[in-house]
Amino acid sequence: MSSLLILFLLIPLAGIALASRLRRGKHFFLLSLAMVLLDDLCLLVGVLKLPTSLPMKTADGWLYLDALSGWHLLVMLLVYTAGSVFALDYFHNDLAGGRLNRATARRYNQLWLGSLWTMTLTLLANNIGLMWVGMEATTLVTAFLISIYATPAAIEAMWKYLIICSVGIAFAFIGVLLVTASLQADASGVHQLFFTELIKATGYNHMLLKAAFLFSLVGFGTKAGLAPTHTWLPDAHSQAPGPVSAMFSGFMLNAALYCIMRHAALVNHALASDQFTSRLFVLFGLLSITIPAAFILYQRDLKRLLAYSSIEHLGIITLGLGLGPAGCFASLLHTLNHSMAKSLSFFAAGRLGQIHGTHKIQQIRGALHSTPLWGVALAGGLFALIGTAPFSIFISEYFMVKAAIGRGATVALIIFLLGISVIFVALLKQMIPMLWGEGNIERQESSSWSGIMVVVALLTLLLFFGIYLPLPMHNFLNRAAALAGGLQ
Amino acid sequence: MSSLFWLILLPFAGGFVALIDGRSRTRSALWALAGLTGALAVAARPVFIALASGRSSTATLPWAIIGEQVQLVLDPLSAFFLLPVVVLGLLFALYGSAYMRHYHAEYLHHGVHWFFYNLLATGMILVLLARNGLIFMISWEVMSLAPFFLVLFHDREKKSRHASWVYLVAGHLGGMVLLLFFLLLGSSGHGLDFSTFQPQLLTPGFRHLLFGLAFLGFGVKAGIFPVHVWLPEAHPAAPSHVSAYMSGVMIKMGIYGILRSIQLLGGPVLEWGILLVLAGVISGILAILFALAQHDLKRLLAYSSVENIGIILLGLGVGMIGISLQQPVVAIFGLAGGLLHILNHALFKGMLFLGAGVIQQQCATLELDKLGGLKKQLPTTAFCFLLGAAAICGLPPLNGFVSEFLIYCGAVHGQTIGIVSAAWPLLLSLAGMALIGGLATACFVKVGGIIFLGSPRSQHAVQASETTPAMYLPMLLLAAACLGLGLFAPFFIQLVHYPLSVLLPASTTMAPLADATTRLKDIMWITGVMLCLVLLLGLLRIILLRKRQVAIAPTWGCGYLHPHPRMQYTASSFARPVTLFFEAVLRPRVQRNVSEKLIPGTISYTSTTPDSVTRYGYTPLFVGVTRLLGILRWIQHGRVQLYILYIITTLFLLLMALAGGWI
Amino acid sequence: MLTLMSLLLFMLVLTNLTLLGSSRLAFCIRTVAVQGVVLGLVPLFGLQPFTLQHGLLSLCAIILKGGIFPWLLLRGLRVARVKREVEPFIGFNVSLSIGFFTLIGSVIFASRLPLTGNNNTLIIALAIFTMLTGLLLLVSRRKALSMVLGYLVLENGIYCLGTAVADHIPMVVEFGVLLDVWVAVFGMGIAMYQINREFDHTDVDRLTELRG
Amino acid sequence: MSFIALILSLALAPLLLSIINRSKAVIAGRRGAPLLQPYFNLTRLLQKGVVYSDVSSGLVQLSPVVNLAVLCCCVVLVPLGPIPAILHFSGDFILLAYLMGMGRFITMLGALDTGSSFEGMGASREAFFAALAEPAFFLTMAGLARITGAQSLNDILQTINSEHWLHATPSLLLIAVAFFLVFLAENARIPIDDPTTHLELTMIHEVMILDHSGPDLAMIEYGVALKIWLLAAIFAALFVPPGTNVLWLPLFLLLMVAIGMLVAMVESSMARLRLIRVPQLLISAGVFAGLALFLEFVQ
Repeated sequence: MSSLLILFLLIPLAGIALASRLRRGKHFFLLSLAMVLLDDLCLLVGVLKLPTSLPMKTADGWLYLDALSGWHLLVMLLVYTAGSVFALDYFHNDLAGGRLNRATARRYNQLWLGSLWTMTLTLLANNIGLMWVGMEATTLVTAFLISIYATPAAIEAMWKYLIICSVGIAFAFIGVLLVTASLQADASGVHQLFFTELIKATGYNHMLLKAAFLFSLVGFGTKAGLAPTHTWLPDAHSQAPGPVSAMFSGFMLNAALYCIMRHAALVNHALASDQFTSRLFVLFGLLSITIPAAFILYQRDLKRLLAYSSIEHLGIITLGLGLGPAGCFASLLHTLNHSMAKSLSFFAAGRLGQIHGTHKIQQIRGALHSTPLWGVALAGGLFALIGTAPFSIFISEYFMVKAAIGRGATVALIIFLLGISVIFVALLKQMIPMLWGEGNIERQESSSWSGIMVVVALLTLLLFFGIYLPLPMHNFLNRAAALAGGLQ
Repeated sequence: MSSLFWLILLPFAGGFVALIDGRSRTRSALWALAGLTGALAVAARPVFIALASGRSSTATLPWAIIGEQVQLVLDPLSAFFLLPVVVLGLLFALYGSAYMRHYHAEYLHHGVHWFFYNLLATGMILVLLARNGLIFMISWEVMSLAPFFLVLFHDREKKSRHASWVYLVAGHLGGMVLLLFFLLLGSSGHGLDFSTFQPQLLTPGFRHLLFGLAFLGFGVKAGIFPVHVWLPEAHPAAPSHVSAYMSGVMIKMGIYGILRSIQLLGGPVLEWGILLVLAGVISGILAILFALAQHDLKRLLAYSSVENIGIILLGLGVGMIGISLQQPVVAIFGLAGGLLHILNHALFKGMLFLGAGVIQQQCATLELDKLGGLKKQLPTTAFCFLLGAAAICGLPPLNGFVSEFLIYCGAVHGQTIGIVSAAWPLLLSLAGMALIGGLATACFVKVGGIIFLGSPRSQHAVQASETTPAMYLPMLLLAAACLGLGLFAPFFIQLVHYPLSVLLPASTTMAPLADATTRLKDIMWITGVMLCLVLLLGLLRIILLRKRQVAIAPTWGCGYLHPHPRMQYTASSFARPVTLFFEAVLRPRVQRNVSEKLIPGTISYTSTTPDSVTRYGYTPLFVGVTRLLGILRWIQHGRVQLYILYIITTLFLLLMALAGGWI
Repeated sequence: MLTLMSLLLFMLVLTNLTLLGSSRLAFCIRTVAVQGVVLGLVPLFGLQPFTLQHGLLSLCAIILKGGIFPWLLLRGLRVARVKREVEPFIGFNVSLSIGFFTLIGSVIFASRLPLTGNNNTLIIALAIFTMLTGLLLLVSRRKALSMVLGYLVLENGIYCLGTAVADHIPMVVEFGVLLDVWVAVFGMGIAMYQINREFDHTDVDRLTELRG
Repeated sequence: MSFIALILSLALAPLLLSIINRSKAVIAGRRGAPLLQPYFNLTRLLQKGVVYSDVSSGLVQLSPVVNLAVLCCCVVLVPLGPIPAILHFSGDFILLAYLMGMGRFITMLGALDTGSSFEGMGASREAFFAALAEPAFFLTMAGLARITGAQSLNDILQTINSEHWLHATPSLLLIAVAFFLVFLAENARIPIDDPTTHLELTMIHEVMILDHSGPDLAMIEYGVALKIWLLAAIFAALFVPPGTNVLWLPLFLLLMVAIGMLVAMVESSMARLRLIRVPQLLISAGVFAGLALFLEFVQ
């Protein structure tokens, strides 16, 4: 069964290889969709067995899947599936209009599958260094997804993304080095720097381990878009094509955060207390919740608006990691909810951008009248993002508050509530004129099946998890949360 | 499956089908109506049982939502609040089905409207049935979200877009406070089930804090001064039946919440009662003053809703004081008055809003000074509206008087008992209600007189004409209800018997309720006599005037020969003495244009009175926060080198902190 | 052997200071190449007993950093036809003096580090110094190219640190790292090329369209 | 017994009015109209026809009827000195106040019905001053309830006795003053309003009924008389000894006459206040009553 993990890595590669064989533009997209669906299939086969068969190891321990990475794998495949389906709708016109020629289409899909591959590697890597390699690789692959349409702005965004994230990730590597360095000479049982070994190992040099965590926190944090190292994020998100931006905030950020979780678990276990990491998580979480508020208030570009809201939500997730097991539970749930809501919003933003020819909030008016489907999608996504019930984000935020109260983190709770309140007010103010009022373009009735399917599916999921949390999922999340906490 | 589930399911289903079938104006409305009718049919029995025998019906969802067991309970208190939700919900929807034909159908437009209308009903029902903090909060949020879309029905007008924003911001922030309240309360016991809360474990200070949170959170929904600001925005923007539903029924959910939270916190404390009284007096007086100063009918009605919430709070406050001092008479009279006023306000305020809707459609405006003389064109509406006006001023023999009378009695009784600590708030409520009543009379004489009496001030007002039965039938029914509740109060007061017993400590005697009944009987006689006298004198008058000349002449204008409708007393001039006297609070914006020339040209004087709280409270606050956060924006200046510097600095600082042993 | 080692380290310092001080891009590229070679050699004459894998790794490193990167970058320089000047925000003398002080600082810092089990604090000191130099280049230079160089120097520093502190890093990871660095530089090269095409300049600090 | 009192009130009400006018005339050094003048006026008015304004829509006819009916009901609630009221229950003075409120409400609507700005103006002022008078009235009543411990108008007025006057002299005095002010305001007497002139733009009550005529006017005038009689009866009852001994009745009636003279004296000794000052008067009435209650609490 655990050979399945290798499949996860093989399928995208196969896709990349196949892509060079195809001829027609649309086929590339169908191909990557097929590959992602295959992945889903593997996951489902795994999922059916998940509770029993996890954790599973393979390739003499190099690949490893436990509840935590399994959960992230689930989220990732959800985002990629949605993204691949939506891509059919999004690029349809560009393919027809010739704005997207065959070579570019091929490149796009190869990169898309490539990014899938690198992220899968990050999630499955049991080796602390290999995980880093995977993470760095995501940067390099996705960078070219941003500039698939080589507009000046896109290139600028890509350049900044590339430089900032590379530097950040480089710091993360110092973190990796310091972890190994912090192992005393007598550290037994560590041969290959596997997490499974490191977590068991004893006799760390605590000072160095803490330093290591600081490096990986800042390093991966840069990639995860934690303030104040989030600076690349709005640029990249606003310039990338719709599906890509969705994938960026839908999962890539979470992947980076996942790496931090792993390190944190290590540190917590070694220090036998989560106090050290909790403080840092709360600090960065609150920073990332408050700083975007300013930008959302003044934002003039829809996709940048969404990007800042991603920073905010990553902040919420980080905050949760600092609030003990209950908090970790809330964070992981929030990861899923945010990924769904944000993908939906970015899809809508992408299409609305195409239809209106701009992402300027000023020039998108009355979307619900002019483009009902995408208007509804944007409305649903944004209402979910600002945390109104019965959308699922309300639930995860509820768990967050509960965790904060349980932990007695009053100050953090107050700042958190103030932050999300400001963002609620600002975002609502921004969205109302975009969705309601007189539409500024003539009405567009036609919308493709893929578009409708994605919107309906995501909205349904958001509402479903808003009022119902299946018990198996609940237990699974609890296991994952325990792993993220690192203290058994 | 228990009837309570159907009670939730049917209205929602109706709305959902309406949404799907939303292209047709008629069918979508019918679906919604069907759903609500179903709800009414299902609700009838349990509600009757709860109110007549005090037995509460229960239902438990077989599966757990988000780890919380879903238990639905319809106890007398919930039943009492459920009554208007289902009955008036249906009536207003009936009115709405006719009202909405006015607007051409867009893509699913009407379907969306009816979907959210029914969703609002469903949300309120769930709020009343929920017995678990989380479930309560979810349904509360749903209930707050639905009207947002209803207010946006005229979304092409900037006004309603702004209104909806204000509304949802208020609603959501309030909801956040409530979430905090429930979770803090839950942290005392284990779990969020109402049954598992353990208020007795809390320190008094913490209980005060919790009640403060609840009062704030629910107060926003109820529209208590100074967190009332969403009402005067949202009510004018929404379609009339929605305004009626919101102002008549939805804001009462805030009151329900306050009552429920007091119950959850283990009974009231004297301070809470005093707080309620103070809030009531302030809301009542200030709101009615602002109402007097308004020129837009629906905006005025919105303020008057705030005023009535104030009266309700007064009643409940008096009751709470009574409970906390073991004064059953004060307690029962106060609470009974408060609860009855909830019902009464739902009736007459609903009717007034429906009337406003008719006027809006017939005259295409709600500017008081553009209306006038409508009594001739809209006899039915005029009758209902004036009746409602009398009722809302609490004048006998109408229902408004009954509830206010009970509250007065409670307060007066409080004067005769020796306890000083209770006496002064009760005295305050006494004087406050008197002043509120007087000002309300002034306000609604102004409204009724300017709109329906005199001669028309605009062309539209001349051409107005009565509309379809579907629109005035609900109004007539409500009018009948107002009169009936007023005349036969001794019987209707039994409605509050069991709801009271939910709120009162178990040991309390219900004797005072019987006392109240006897008093109301006496009142019934007198009002009966009064009606007979009216008939007799009317008859006498007719007899006297038989075969005498009855001349019709122009109104005597002090010798001025060419009177003109524009010369009539306007709404603003009617309210002038009051607004002048309370200028310090109202701060009206005045544009006057008086030419000092020998032969004066056109002279104009207009005054508008925007909400002082918004003007001097919230707007500056929001602007301030925005400015403050604006400073942060320099972070994102676009220079990549500095971005990298951020990373380095962050890391450096953290390492320093580590070296310094701070983390 | 140690003498040779110290020679290498001396060259490392020298290259860093040169980078801080020199104004010609092409020259900087070559200097970085030299640095790459030097760092490639360090492990061989350094700490661990010589194994085939280490040899292979160093070989790759040397080829990559000493051969391919300079070639790529010089080509980029030619294609882009950018002005051959570095155009720093911070003047050369200042950068040099900063570099000097960082050197001292890092030596002191390294001597304080609680690194147990290995006695090569000097290498660590120089590793830190190299990293700091790289960062200094990153934040203080205008041209896209010089930022790439800064990134490379940073990587070199980290590589050096790795050789010094981490003795259990598996080969696979080492190669993975090298691969990543390679792809990164390659990507940056392409990015530079595109920037040059779209903006007809490679002044990074003039890329401020996206803000707020 | 009580029914006799009812008849008595209904019959004698206009007389009090004429006593006031007569004594005013005497003070002014005129002979004044005969005491039965109001009855003559009423009968004459009842025999006349009516004139309506062409804009009026029926309320102008309705309002006098309702107003009179309401005031007649009030008579039922008020004891005539020693003779108890026909119907009394705890808190009946609330009903009294609100019945009067009803009368006022309908009168104001009737005034607005003619569409004349004079009536409108009168209504607006009436509304405002009434709103300020209400709290004063309720505070006085609460004060009396506090002092006597009774809660119905009848009990209050019949229990109040020399003990109370001895123990709570200051507060009772304050209450009496406050009530007298309310009395003046409610009946539209100087210094709040001037019942004698019609055409001044400064009128309140009189200007509201400009367009009424014939039987309507008769009902209104009679209503005015009833109102003044009722409030005077309440005021007088503060000073008569307690109990239901009918022998006190003459004394009580004398007291009524005295009150009428008092009003006359006030009216001829001072001029109407400027409208701006009226609210101050009413508020001070409320303050007096509040002060009285405060005194009661501190004891």
